[in-house]
Amino acid sequence: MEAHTIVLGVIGSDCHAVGNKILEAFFSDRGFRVINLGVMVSQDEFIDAAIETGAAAILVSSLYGHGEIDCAGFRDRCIERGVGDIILYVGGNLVIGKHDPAEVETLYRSMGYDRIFGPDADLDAVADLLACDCAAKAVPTGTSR
Amino acid sequence: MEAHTIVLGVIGSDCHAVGNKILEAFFSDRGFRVINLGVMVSQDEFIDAAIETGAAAILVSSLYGHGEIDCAGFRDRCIERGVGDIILYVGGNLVIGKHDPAEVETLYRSMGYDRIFGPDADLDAVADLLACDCAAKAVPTGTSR
Amino acid sequence: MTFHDAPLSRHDFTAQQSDVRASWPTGADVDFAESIRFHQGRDASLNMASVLRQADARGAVLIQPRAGVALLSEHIRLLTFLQDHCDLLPTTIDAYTRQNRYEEAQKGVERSREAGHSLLNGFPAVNHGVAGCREVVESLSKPVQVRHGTPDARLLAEITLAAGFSSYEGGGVSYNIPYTKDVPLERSLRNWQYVDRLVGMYEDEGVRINREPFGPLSGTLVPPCISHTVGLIEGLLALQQGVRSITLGYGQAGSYVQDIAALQSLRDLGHEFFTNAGHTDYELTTVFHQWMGGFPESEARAFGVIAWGATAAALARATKVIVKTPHEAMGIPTMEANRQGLEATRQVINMLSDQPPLDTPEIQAEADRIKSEVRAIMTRVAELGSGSLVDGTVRAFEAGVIDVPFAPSKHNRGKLLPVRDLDGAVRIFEPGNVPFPAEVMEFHRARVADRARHENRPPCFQMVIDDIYAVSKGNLVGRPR
Amino acid sequence: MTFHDAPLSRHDFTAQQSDVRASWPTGADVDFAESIRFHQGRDASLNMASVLRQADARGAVLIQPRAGVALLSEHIRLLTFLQDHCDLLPTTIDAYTRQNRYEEAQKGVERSREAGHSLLNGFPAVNHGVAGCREVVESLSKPVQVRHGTPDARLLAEITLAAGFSSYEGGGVSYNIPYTKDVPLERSLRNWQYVDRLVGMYEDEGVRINREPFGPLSGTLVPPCISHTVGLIEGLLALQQGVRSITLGYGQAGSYVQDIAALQSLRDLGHEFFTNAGHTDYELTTVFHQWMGGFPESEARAFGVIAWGATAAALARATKVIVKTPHEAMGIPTMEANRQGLEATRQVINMLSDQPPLDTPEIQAEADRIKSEVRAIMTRVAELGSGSLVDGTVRAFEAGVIDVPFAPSKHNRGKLLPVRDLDGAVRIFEPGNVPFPAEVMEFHRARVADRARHENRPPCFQMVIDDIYAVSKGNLVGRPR
Ligand code: B12
Ligand code: B12
Repeated sequence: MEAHTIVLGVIGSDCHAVGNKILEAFFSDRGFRVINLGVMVSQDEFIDAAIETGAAAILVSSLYGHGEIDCAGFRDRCIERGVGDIILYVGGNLVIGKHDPAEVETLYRSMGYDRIFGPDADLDAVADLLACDCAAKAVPTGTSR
Repeated sequence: MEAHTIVLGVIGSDCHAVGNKILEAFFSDRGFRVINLGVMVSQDEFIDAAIETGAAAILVSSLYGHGEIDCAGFRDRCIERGVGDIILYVGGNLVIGKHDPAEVETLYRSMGYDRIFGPDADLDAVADLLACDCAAKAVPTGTSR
Repeated sequence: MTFHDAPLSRHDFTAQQSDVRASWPTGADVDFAESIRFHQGRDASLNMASVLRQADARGAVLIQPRAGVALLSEHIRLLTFLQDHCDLLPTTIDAYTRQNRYEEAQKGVERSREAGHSLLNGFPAVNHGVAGCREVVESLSKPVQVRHGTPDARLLAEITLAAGFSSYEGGGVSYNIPYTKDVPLERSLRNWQYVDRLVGMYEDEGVRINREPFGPLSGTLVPPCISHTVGLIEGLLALQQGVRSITLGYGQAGSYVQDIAALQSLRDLGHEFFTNAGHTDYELTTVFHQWMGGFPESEARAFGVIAWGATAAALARATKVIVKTPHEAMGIPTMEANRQGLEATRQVINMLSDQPPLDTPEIQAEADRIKSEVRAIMTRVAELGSGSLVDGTVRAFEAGVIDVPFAPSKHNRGKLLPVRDLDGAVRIFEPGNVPFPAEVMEFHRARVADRARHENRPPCFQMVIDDIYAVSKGNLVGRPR
Repeated sequence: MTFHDAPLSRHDFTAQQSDVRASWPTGADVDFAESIRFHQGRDASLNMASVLRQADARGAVLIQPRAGVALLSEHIRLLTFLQDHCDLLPTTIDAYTRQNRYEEAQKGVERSREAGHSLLNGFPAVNHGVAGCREVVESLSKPVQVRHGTPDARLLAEITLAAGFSSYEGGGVSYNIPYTKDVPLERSLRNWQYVDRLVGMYEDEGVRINREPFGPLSGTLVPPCISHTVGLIEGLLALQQGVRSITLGYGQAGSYVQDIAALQSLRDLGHEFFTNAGHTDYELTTVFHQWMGGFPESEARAFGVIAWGATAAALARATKVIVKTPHEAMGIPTMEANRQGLEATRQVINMLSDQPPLDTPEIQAEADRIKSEVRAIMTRVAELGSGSLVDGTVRAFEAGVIDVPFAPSKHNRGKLLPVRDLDGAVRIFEPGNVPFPAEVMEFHRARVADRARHENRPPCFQMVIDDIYAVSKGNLVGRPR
């Protein structure tokens, strides 16, 4: 089976690099083809890379608290750019302050993210989900997500 | 002015001696005549001592959590024994667990204690109150408390 | 220095036993033979002595909470919750049971049932009887210890050990002097000989029950030499009755030099006195109690005190730590507060247990001083007892040779006064009749004088009071305002 | 080793200044003469340099939180609340301002106003301008510092110092390499020369502004020699521009031997390099950052980490400690969580500050090792710079002679790999091009090999990853599962 391509990066003005380096190592190890854009990545840079590499998914990180601002409108932008059905994951410390994860999930789901993870995400479980989601996407169906 | 006599002790099966020793030293220093019964004092022992010494007030300590059981009915017993109008103070860790001080106050007020103090009682303030209460009691009035 | 107190004879023991078991209805249910079978059928991981021995060999520092509530089902729920966060489990006994006031304990159980929450400050094990206690033990997957404060703990021991508890805290001094007002020392010592002999009988049947003298005593500025002496006496008395697993305890003073020295010297002295008394076949471990004096009310500050206790315990490699909670100043902790104390402690101990234990020349000097103090006191105890440790101990307390600060008991002289020095170590301000070696007393005096000079006041009782309040007010040394 | 980088000339400075002040409308409000008068009119207790100097003389350990929110009134409320619980105040700047993205910061302010709570991760000081910042400073009764992470911090400095802040964190390396992706090092170094010169101009007028290089860098397994080297470089660059009060920083590694050694050696090296470079008239203090890596999510465990940081800081007598909070793993702390971190820290520091600072032969050996590493790296920096510290630093990063682990910047080699040893100290697994002295590198290798043997796996990247997660998972060393 061919490896699924995923684009990885930390959005906005966010400099938190450690988790990003670990995610790169981890997903590569789990058999994904990882395009890592590092820190301080804009929405368009993510989308450019996804288009260029035919990626199945974009994994957005936001740690520093401005996620609510930086991540808004990402799905709409994907649609505008013609990759509206790309898989969008987001994870990290997604809002300012300590909040109920369920609230955070609702907020980001309303922005169009498919799956939302806190800083305690179990990466093995994430990789399993991602593999399934990518596989499902690879099977052409009549209905869109 | 003559020194007010007060009876001091730790009620029930309670062995906490440190606060009691400090209270003895403190109230003596503040000019009270202190009859200290130490730890593990029963209601009747308190009352016996108060009657014997003509004390104006009984200061009950309870630290170990059984206060709710040990302290109940003290005012009634004072009435039975003919010293119903003695000043009754109680202080310490008066219930099991960490509770709202206001609740504890209500509980002990309903048992007939005049003033109720937590473990953080400001002793200087207590001594001032006690002096006032004793003085007020010394002045015979028509109404009982 | 040898002591010849004999093990309780089978005859004496049996004579007492029937009275003891008859002193409350649940005593009738004790079945020694059945309980030996029960203990023998249990996994070694459920036996306190075994778990401590292994931890000691690995250099691990185990953690244990305090916990006990009135009702059986609640108590089981509490311990089941806590066992995921600790290594060793307690069952803390309520204060009526500690005074053998089982009727009042019963009333407490009933009122707690009505109130829907515990009105007792511990678990009334005697009232719940062997079957109830057995249910506790069988619900849990860690060793369980009885923690109390009972001068006459014979019935409690009969019932809880029969139920399957594998460790029993206390001793004839440490569960009398700080816990009672007027129980003669000789009586509590004799009653604890019974308990130790009972443990020895389990030992005779191949079941090892751990015994732990209560180290902190009054929890308030206790000089290490005092609590060490008491621990050694209770350890020796236990060994005399056939106990084989002993955990010597110490309550944190707050000075890291003193605390680490105290734990080191406690272990050294234990081996010294036990082997000198001819014992070879015993297991010695140590327990460090996080700060036993008044706590700050602020939970955040309490966490600071808890973590500092965990630090000292880890740097000294105590075998286990008894853990406080952020509710300490206020009342019996909720389950959740108890868990928090354990988690904070665990985090510190984990981070420290890979690191080297701490030792410095200052710590060695302090340990040497503690040892010379303890040897001096024990020598007097031996002289006073002329061969009997029980007699020696009773006379030592009468004479004030052993003197526990701030203890409520009439049988304690209460003339010794401790105070902190400039570095925060607990020193002797007024020695009373405790036979400190002259040069050591010189040292204490000089240290206290240093502090007095620094604070511009004579050494005085107010200084001691300030020290008593200091930790709860956010410091270690009680400086004048 | 001498460096001849010149102070920015008045001409160069002024030329930049007009552009800087014009880069956002609020820049126009800076009035240097007025601000000098303002600073001069203030009590010494409000000046960071003065308060640090006095603490250092007394051997006191001060505490400081991090805190900043989007809206002015909220920010003042926050700091007014915190000042009762700490000694020194911060104003943490939001991440848009750090990147000079003032439009986005403005949007953040507006959206925060609408939302009724802060959507920014700090206080956008440039947007609030001199008057807003002045209001902050005047509302408070403790010295206030600007804490940020800004490679081009010229306008922020102009505005905040004019407003009355008396301390400014950062430097051309420490606020570039860990905080950016692609800002050339030479550019940030030049921009920070401007900031330092500005501080020098305050100094020329008799107003002392404290400067603090950011010690922790990426906060993740940074070997002390790396962060010390960066601190010394930024200290020297600041002194060259006329700064006189310097606080060198260090982020806790977690090993007490290493942390105490690091703080000792940092102070010693500061004096060594500063006086060797001909500076005499300066004040040097130190700051210890509580654990800067990933925190445990459990608040109780976080308290454990916080208290352990406080312990190391107190035992090493850092001049100040930057305090974390029990919310660290989750998000910007509430006011209340911030207070809790401060209280726990204060309790530990108070209890420890009467006690002797810790020193052992192991600590001395570790400190000597750190010193020899730093001297080796600095010697290469000097060679590469042939007289210019700016050039030397730029070339050292190009060559990987200085290499910050886990930094996001392209201008950092990222070849050095750290890993913990068996005792928990951070060691060098892969040195990259950092010129470690041969015998020191031998030591690191041996220590890492020891651990690998002990864990039955080769030294590998997974070991490093395990170490990164370790503290957040409740340990120090990342053992294989
Ligand atoms: C030291 C201590 C002990 C020592 C006591 C030694 C001794 N003989 O004195 C030892 C270790 C023996 C001990 C035993 C027990 N303790 Co205890 N102990 C403490 C501790 C840590 C400090 C008490 C102390 O000395 N404080 C210093 C003095 C100066 O303060 P104080 O006692 O509070 O007294 C002051 C005030 O309360 C006030 N005050 C007191 N009385 C009065 C009266 C009046 C009228 C006024 C105005 C003021 C006033 O003024 C005093 C002077 O400032 C407290 C917790 C804490 N405070 O941090 C727990 C605590 C009191 N103990 C507690 C318990 C439960 C016990 C035990 C039952 C064991 C157990 N289950 O954990 C046994 C008691 C057995 C018995 N029969 O009583 C609980 C009580 C729980 C509750 N109320 O919900 C506490 C609160 C700990 C806890 N959070 O669980 N304890
Ligand atoms: C180290 C650190 C720093 C270092 C970063 C160095 C570097 N360049 O990497 C420094 C000191 C420079 C720093 C700076 C700042 N930081 Co910072 N930092 C941390 C800290 C302590 C650890 C981060 C870390 O490395 N963790 C270890 C890695 C392995 O975990 P991780 O980053 O969480 O990543 C994992 C998960 O989140 C998850 N994940 C992440 N993304 C994704 C995406 C997907 C799809 C999935 C499935 C999973 C996933 O998997 C990753 C791997 O396990 C955290 C708090 C914490 N976690 O304890 C704060 C924290 C992230 N920082 C914070 C802030 C605010 C800042 C600053 C703005 C300063 C400030 N105001 O305090 C600046 C940021 C400036 C900027 N431009 O970005 C806040 C964010 C607040 C919020 N969201 O409410 C935090 C939470 C601290 C706090 N409680 O205030 N920081």
